[in-house]
Amino acid sequence: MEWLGLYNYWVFAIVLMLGIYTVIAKGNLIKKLLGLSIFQSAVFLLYITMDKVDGGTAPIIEAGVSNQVFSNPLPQVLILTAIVVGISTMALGLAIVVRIKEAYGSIEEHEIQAKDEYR
Amino acid sequence: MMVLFSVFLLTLLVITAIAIIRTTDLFVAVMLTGIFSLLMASVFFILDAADVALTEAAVGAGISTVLFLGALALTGHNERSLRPGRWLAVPVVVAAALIVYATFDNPRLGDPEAPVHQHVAPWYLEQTPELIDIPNVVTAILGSFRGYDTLGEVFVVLTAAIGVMMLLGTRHGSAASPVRPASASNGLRHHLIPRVLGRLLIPFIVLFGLYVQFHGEYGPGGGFQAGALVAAAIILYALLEGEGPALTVVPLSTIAAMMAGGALLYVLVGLAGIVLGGNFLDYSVLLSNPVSGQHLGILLIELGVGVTVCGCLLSIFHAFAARDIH
Amino acid sequence: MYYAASIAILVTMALALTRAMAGPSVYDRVLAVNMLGTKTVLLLSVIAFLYGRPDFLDLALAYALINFIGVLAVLKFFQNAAARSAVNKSAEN
Amino acid sequence: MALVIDLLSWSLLSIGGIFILIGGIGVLRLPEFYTRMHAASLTDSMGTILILVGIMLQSGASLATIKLIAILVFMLLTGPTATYALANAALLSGMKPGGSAAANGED
Repeated sequence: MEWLGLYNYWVFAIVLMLGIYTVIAKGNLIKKLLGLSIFQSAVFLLYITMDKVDGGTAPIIEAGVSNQVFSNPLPQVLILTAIVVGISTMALGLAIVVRIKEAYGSIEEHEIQAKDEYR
Repeated sequence: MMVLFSVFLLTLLVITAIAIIRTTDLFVAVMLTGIFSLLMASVFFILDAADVALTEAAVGAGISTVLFLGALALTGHNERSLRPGRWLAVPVVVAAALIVYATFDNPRLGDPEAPVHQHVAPWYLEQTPELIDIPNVVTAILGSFRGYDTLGEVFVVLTAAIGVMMLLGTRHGSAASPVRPASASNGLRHHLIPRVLGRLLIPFIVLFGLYVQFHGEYGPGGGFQAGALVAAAIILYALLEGEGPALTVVPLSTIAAMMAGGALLYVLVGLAGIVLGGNFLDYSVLLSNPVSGQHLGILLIELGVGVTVCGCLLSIFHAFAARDIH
Repeated sequence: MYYAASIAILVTMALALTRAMAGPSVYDRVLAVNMLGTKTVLLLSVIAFLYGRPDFLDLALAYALINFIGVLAVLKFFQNAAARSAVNKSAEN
Repeated sequence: MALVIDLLSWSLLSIGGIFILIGGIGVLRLPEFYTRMHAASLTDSMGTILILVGIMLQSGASLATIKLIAILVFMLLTGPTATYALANAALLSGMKPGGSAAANGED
């Protein structure tokens, strides 16, 4: 059952690469942003995987209970803020895509490039 | 047993990710992203990260779907892939295999001897009851020990929101505001049942947001989650009644004041530390008792975070919603 | 017994996910997403008790409150899309 | 007494689990959208009630029970409303209930 302890990392690797593949191989700009958000989630998963301690519980100290084992709070802090930052930067990306659509009439990479060459 | 649950959920996660990539209808992709977020939150919760799961819930369940759909409404939702670029899968698969190969040197899940658990984390867990004396260690680190970090993150959110406003806030001149479909501005007014229920829910969501905000020192929660929840409540109002009424309730000037005011409150708390003879963001000097000073400092900066996040998410939503249909 | 309930919930999540991917109509997918949302609420409540930390029910409560927004956003998206195509048609004529 | 409560809550939890499972199978197997929606919404409500009440019996009189009641109330309000909204949208878009399965795609 040793592999169970590594399964999270494997999922991280696969999801990370699925995200990268979407960003580099797909031509649609919104699809690229979705790929970016998958990529981002993979990184979140890696950090949260690292925080787990066997027999531990979430790092919120219960009153009157001693000898509790806590999971690592530090990765949680980093990812907590990263999620909110992630959605704001995603919104920025979407805003840029909306402006590209208005300027070029398309959000497909090859059509935008074709228009640029034509100019 | 819980490990098996997380393995099952992670497998579903991979399947969802593959489905997101394979579909050519972007609307379907956005729906699947919603599922992805739900699965992610469950996995976070199983891995003991209650605060993170709450954040994912507050952001992923409502706001990110609304934003993506808002963008899709402006750009169209069919993907026309002329350039498949499938050969790119080869280097990607190779890289994935390399990462998987590298994981065999990783400490297994839950290993208490892993390097991550040896450095500063035990110190935080030991010192929090003494120095700050609040139960939620995550909030203690977020607000006090690593206050600089959080200040930076708040300003990143603020900057991103300002960027969205600059990109989408401008009117394009000659188009002379094409006729907006009447229903677009009216929201879902003629759907009576959702409207009644939504009006019933909004106060509870706001109340729950305030609970999450001020209970964040004792349970999962804090400014980031609360800001997203309150923003979700107001976005719900905007969906039901239209953007106009929502802007009457929370005008753009108020939203701008919230965005700037929250960040300013954070910085001012930090500066107050300097004025009172401590370091920047050192809350111990705020009151005569250092521990109460920490309590006050964390309460104030969490409030600042919550107000800024709420304002930023609302301004982003309105920027997309107000964009004329071209 | 918590385990039995959570296994049932997990299996149902997998079934709903299959429906979300198979479609065929967009409404089927929205239905599946909604169903997954309610299942997540139940799963989170059950796990909170499995871990013996009932104070974490806040999470399930958050989902119970805001899952609704997603469905409404979809509804509005369809409605606006229909309205927009109507406007475009009348503009062409 | 404790045993009775335990037995009751266990049976509620398992029956709730069965309901949920049936709903999941129904969503996957039934032939067209409205029948699937029927399977999803009914079992959703019933399973939610059973499972949450089952947990409530375990937690006894505590803050957790109040939260569970809140979750139950909100779920019972939002679930059927979401289903209604969805059915309404599907009907307005021209999808006919009871139509041939082929018209709605898939076997």
